[in-house]
Amino acid sequence: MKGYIEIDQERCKGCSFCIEYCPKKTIVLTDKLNLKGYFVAEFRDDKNCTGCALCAVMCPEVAIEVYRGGTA
Amino acid sequence: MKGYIEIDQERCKGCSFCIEYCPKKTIVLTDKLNLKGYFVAEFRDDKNCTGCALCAVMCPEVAIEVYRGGTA
Amino acid sequence: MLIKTIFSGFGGQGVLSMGYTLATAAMLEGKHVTYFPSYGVEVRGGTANCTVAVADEEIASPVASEPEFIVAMNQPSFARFQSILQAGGLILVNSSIVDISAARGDIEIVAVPTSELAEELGTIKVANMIMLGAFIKASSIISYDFMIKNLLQILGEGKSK
Amino acid sequence: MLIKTIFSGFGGQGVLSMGYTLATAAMLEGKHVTYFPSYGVEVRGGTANCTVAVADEEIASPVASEPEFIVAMNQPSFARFQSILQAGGLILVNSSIVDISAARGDIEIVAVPTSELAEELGTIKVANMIMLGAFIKASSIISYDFMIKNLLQILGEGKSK
Amino acid sequence: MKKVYSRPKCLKDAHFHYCPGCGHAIVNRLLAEVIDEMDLRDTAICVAPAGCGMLLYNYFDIDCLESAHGRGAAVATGIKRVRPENLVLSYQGDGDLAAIGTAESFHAANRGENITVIFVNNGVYGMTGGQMAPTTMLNQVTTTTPSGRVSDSAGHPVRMCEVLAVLDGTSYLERVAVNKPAAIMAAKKAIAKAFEHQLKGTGFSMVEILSPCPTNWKMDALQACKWIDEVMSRQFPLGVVKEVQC
Amino acid sequence: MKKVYSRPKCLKDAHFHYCPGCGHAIVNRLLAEVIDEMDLRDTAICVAPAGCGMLLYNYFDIDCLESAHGRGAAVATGIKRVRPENLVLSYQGDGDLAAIGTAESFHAANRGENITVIFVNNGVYGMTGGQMAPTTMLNQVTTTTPSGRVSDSAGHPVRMCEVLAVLDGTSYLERVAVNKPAAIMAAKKAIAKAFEHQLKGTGFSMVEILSPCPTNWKMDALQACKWIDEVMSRQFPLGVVKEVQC
Amino acid sequence: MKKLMSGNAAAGEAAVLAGCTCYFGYPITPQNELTEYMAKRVPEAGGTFIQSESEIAAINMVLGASVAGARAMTSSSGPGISLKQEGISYLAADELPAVILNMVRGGPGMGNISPAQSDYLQATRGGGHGDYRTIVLAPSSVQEIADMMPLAFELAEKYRNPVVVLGDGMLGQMMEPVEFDHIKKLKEPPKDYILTGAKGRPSRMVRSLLFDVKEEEEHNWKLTRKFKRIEQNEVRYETYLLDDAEMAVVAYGTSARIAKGAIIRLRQEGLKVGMIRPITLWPFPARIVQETAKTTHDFFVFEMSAGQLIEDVKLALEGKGHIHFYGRPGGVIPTPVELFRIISRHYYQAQRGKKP
Amino acid sequence: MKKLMSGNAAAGEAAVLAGCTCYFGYPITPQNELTEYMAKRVPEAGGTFIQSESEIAAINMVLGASVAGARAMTSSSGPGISLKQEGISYLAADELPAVILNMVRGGPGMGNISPAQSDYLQATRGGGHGDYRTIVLAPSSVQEIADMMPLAFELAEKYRNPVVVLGDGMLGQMMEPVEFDHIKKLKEPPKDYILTGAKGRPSRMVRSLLFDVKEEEEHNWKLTRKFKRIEQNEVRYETYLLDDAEMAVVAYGTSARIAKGAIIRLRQEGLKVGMIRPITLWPFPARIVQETAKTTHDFFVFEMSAGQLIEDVKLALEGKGHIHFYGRPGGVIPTPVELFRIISRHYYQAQRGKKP
Ligand SMILES: Cc1ncc(C[n+]2csc(CCOP(=O)(O)OP(=O)(O)O)c2C)c(N)n1
Ligand SMILES: Cc1ncc(C[n+]2csc(CCOP(=O)(O)OP(=O)(O)O)c2C)c(N)n1
Ligand code: SF4
Ligand code: SF4
Ligand code: SF4
Ligand code: SF4
Ligand code: SF4
Ligand code: SF4
Ligand SMILES: [Mg+2]
Ligand SMILES: [Mg+2]
Repeated sequence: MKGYIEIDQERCKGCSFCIEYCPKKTIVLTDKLNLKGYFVAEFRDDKNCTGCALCAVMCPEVAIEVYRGGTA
Repeated sequence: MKGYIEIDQERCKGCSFCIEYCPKKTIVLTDKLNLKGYFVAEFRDDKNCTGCALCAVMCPEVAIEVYRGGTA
Repeated sequence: MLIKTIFSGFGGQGVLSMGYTLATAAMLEGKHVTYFPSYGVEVRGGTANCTVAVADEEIASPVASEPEFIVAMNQPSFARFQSILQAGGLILVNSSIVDISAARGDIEIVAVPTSELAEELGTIKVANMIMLGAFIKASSIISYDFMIKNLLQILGEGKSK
Repeated sequence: MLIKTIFSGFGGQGVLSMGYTLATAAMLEGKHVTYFPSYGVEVRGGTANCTVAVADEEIASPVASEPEFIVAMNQPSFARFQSILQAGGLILVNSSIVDISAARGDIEIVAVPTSELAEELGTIKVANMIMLGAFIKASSIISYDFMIKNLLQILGEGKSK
Repeated sequence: MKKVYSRPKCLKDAHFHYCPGCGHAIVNRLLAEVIDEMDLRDTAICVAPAGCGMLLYNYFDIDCLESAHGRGAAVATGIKRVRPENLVLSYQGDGDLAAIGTAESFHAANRGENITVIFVNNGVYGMTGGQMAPTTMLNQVTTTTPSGRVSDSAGHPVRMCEVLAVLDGTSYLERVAVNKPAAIMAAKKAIAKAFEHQLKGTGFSMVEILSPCPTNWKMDALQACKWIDEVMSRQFPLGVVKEVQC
Repeated sequence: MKKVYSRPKCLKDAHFHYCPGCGHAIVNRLLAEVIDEMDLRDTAICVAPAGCGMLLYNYFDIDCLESAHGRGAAVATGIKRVRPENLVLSYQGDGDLAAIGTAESFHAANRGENITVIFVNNGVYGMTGGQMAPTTMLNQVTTTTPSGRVSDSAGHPVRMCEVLAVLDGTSYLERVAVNKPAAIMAAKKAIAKAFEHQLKGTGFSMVEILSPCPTNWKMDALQACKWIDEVMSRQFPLGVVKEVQC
Repeated sequence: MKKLMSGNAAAGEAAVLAGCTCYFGYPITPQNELTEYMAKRVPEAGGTFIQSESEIAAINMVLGASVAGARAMTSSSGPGISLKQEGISYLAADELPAVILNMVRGGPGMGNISPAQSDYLQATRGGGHGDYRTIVLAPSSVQEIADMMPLAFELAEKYRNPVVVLGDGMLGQMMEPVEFDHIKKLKEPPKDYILTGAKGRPSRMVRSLLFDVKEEEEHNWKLTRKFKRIEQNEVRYETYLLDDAEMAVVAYGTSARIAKGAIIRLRQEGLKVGMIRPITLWPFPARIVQETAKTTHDFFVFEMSAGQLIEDVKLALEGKGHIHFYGRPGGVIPTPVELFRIISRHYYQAQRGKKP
Repeated sequence: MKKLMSGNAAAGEAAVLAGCTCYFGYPITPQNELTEYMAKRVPEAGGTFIQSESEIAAINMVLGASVAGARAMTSSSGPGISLKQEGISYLAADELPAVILNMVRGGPGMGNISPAQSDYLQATRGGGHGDYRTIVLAPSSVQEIADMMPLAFELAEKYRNPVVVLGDGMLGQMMEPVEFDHIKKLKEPPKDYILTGAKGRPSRMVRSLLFDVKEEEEHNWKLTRKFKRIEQNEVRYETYLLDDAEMAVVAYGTSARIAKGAIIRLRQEGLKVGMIRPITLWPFPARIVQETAKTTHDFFVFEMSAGQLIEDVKLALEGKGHIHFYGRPGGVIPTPVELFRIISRHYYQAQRGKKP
């Protein structure tokens, strides 16, 4: 596993930018509503995440933190 | 005599545009003050005026009338 | 008679058209009525609400400080508005997503699983109308039959908004 | 003592600096003084005027409805201002270009051939200062000697305007 | 002999209030001549600015409105939208059009309003006594640039024709001058051309006119005319800046 | 593993109020990142507009002032002249900068004020509910162009970079977008570049940012991003419009 | 037949029905729905709609349209209305009819978008530079907004003066059933001052520049005489349960309607409270206030501001009676119940005050 | 040593001496000489001068300079001041100090460039949208203009509020001997609200947007409390021969100085006439008017407008005494002699009125 991300689901507004632009398609939109009333995105850790941070670059809400490198 | 002009001396403000641009130099600035307090221009009919109307074209005060053609 | 109801929920849940539809129906029934939406950037946040007042005489204020009824389509709305409901007032909640465990003791609560019901009807879009129907039955602010009889005209009016 | 003088003429005749110079001199003599020029587009027309008030006490208004003195450097000014001169008032006219035949009977007139005098001095530019000198002598609003003694300072002040 | 030049019909008898050698006076006359020659006296409505040109309603025998300073293009828009069949012109100075009126001029042009703006660029605020205008030349001394206009603090002379040319709504933009006979003839043609564009309804037309202000340039009238050739027209090149086919 | 991406230091903890997929949010983050990376938090002063971006002072941990609608460039001018050593930026929307603020933007640019304008072009008045902006596309439906923008009555979409490029006071003008990762990287570079110009004192710098407004475009967030590529950037070509050497 | 409509939309519909053919405006909350309504409705009716580049452009477009003979209006809120003050002063000086709607919001500065009544002094004192006034109409319901638009244009044209309709965010946003059937196109009064092109007549000029101070002064007195006429003829107000009132509430617009709700409650408890509701804020209904002062000692001024209407009540009372004040600025909408409590407290204090 | 200077130039010189480092303005007669003076003087003193593209830009540059901590001012006349109203409202809402000079000219609309006092209500009622006031100072001589500029900045900074200096074309254009030796640079009060970059401290925000109506209301009351403080502490006025006066003239600025000339003549004829000259128009010196009303029945309001100051006199008198009025709008400068005649006529009528 090269990388992983953490999504702050209370910040997430379900715009699905991260989902669209994740080259590894490791993020999905859930049917979970957060307190703001948005269906939130969730990281599905399928070991493919490269930590490229494209999701974070796209995320309007600064809801994503990205980790990369040697085994955690 | 091909032409002549009439200058309304109460309109004239002595800018001397007509004097400068008359090709025949038939206009002069006098030391006559009009009621507005300007030294006024005067037509010196030396038979050279061609009625070309350049003076009128230049005159800001629309003070000049131009006549041309057959003997008056 | 003067009855004020607050419809509240997320932006997408159609709470404004719930209120607008009730107001239209009440108008057609010949009642005095006011409809006052939350407006401007408030809405941007994602929550929306509107207040509908229905009465037999002139309505002084379209604002409800102590409403008789509340419709809460989501958790934040339930939290925010149940507190101002009159003692003995009635609150309808969208029980599909609202946890009512923290409810006040002195109010009446009707739980409507709008999502489930809507899915039965095949589309989540009508969840708000299902809630509205439930609300009118429970509140009888206007006659349910009149509502049904004039549904087309009412919704028609709705569009011409 | 409160004495008001109007200096008037064509734009080019330096009437404003006449008034300004008098006002400066009066100030240096320790008098109360106001100077009020015609301003804005009025000036565009080609005529200019200013009012100088000199007094021993506070001056209520810098405007002169019935001035004690008038200096008229051209015909229009003579026509316009002689009419508001106080009965018995004094008017100095630039006789080089002003025809005074139409003058009021109840006022005193001093004719000053400024152009001629100026030419004697070799430059028309000083015509206004010649007139001012004549005016101060005739009016003795301020002491002529003081004026001469402090001429440099006065004109210096003038520049720093 | 017959009279070959006399006062235009649609000029009233009043004497101009302009200073000796003022370009406004020439522009006023040219407008009157074109209106006479194109027979537009009956339909023309002219918006006067705040500026030395503002008293034009004392001279023109056509319907005139005085606008607030800089708002000529907006006022003209209101008039033209109500009376598309009328010829609507807005007469404005450079302070009026390019400083306080920037937004109104800009957006009337961008909307392609069918109006004609007569833009008298004399590089100063004439009426208020010769302060800097947006069009004042660098290093030019004015009452508010006592040691000459410095671009760092006071900016650069603005070329309005070139700016408005970027906007899709503009139909005809030409810069002319009124400092000598040939230029004056050209200026007159430009005004006529602009009117034609308006009559054809092709959009916003403007004639920018470099115009002497001897009083505030502190020059005699003839020097002022030369200064336009030697200095001003370097920064403001004469000619058609934009013309769409009509 | 180590954290390779986290929240910029000069963003407060507050949640954004923007709608899902709003470009303002991305622009806010980019500004914060650049300010962090160039270490400008201590000297930056940001002028907020009237518009959806106005609450940025709730998010930025830098000194902020809220300007009246459209006056950002004038306010920033006042600040920068008093504090030339500070980094002064004016954050403005398209209605704010190109409609009501036209004159202030235009003349601050012409004076070459050493300020940086962050110009968020989303083609509508977002905050007030999606009315037409000067930058609205032809035929685009908004609440004030119910059957699409028609140029005759409502004018043409205005290219502000191209307009301001005509003015001598402008130093750096670039148009970018925030609708996909590559574009966002480029946008960030442009902002940094603009700041460098200001720090070098070369004059007026502006970054125009094509920014999705899903709410008022009545699209979902992803459609909005595509629309910028397919439609908006045709009218508003991306890239450096003007750069003077510094 | 009645329609459920917001005050913003109703204002637009009524204006168009009354013959308004030109709308020029710039978006600002809480009046956007009016601009948006006109964007659709005015062109349908064959008129001109322009979303102007600014409020200043809008008011000057209105001036242009008005001088060209059209029935023209604009609308805005607080900040935008401040920007229009120069233009309004020009309209008054040129004696041109125009209607300006102000859906007031909390201020000063950016303030907020909630209902307020804090632009009262600006609206009733002319607002811009120079000696002039604008007629100011204050509706208190959506129906009254609709009814007032034709009146606004009628007065504007009758007196050739700008007319301000002063609402607020609540009146603009709130929906109520509205009736339009009675609203008919106003007839065109003869307009011998408008600019149409000088065909077949001497040319005209419309201007407010009068260098000659005597001319300008005469123009000022002419306007002043007109304003006196308006003060004599156009005062409008409503009274409510005033006859036996021991306390008279003075309130307008939204606060008047809230006050009415409070007064109903007060009456139920036997408190003799009535109300004067100014409908024209300028000219202010001073006489009825003075009349009332003969029988009523206590006046209760209630407004959604820190105290502006109170100035006109003081001017009217000239020291007579006692003025109580309750203001809620900043966008707060007080409730009838709240006001009921406040008024009754003041009422009992006043009672005690009387019997020693 | 005294210099002969125009009011416009004196205002500029005094402002610079008091430490004004930023001037932003746009030309308009009759205040051009001030803009022109500052164009030369401010840069000499190391400050910032900008001839802005408009009055609106100017007032917003002032706001920017003020929030950056500088002592900033602007000036204009009637039409330009109307355009600044939005900006002034923002300054008041943001609680930022600033000085705005208005050399009033004839209005409304374009009007003319002659001296007038017809912007009184605009200046004293805030002018822009929302609940706020500006301190208004009214000089009556060139020396007083010079003396007032430091005061204006001092009050603006003390209360963090815009201050308006209300002159007119005569005061701006007229030259009188002026003394500057006593004018010193004001010390810098601590300014903990200004924006300097957040180095070594938490970041600051200056804004007037308060969506939460409770916050906005509290802000309104906070401002209102400040205005009450100003009303208590900053009232300024001059009285002249008031002790035995049977008629009290109320006049400010130019008309006050003309009135003084008239009163001297009236006294010579034995008419007991005195004067109250408000120096602060807001806060208005109501108390001295009330005090005077205890001994004097007749008040003679004299202003160069169609009647604006009279409103504050009425508010102060609350029905006591009798108000006579003489107004000359439109740029007319009445003469002391003229006023002498008018006042004496009213005086004798009043006398007759008394003894039946
Ligand atoms: C709102 C407003 N601001 C300022 C003025 C004063 N003013 C009148 S004309 C003018 C500028 C004139 O310059 P320009 O437009 O270049 O015309 P010019 O006189 O040079 O032909 C100014 C500043 C005004 N009348 N109104
Ligand atoms: C003088 C004034 N007029 C109008 C408004 C209302 N208003 C606030 S933001 C805005 C426009 C917002 O559009 P834009 O500048 O494009 O910013 P966006 O919200 O799209 O980012 C308007 C009209 C105001 N606050 N002040
Ligand atoms: S870091 Fe890259 S790979 Fe991992 S989730 Fe984000 S976009 Fe996908
Ligand atoms: S980009 Fe951010 S806000 Fe959008 S869905 Fe992903 S995590 Fe949520
Ligand atoms: S018509 Fe021609 S020749 Fe005759 S005076 Fe005029 S310019 Fe000279
Ligand atoms: S051009 Fe006209 S105004 Fe000038 S000198 Fe000749 S006649 Fe006189
Ligand atoms: S000041 Fe200049 S522009 Fe104005 S009239 Fe005189 S010459 Fe013409
Ligand atoms: S309305 Fe548009 S611009 Fe405003 S926050 Fe929502 S998406 Fe962003
Ligand atoms: Mg000019
Ligand atoms: Mg936008």
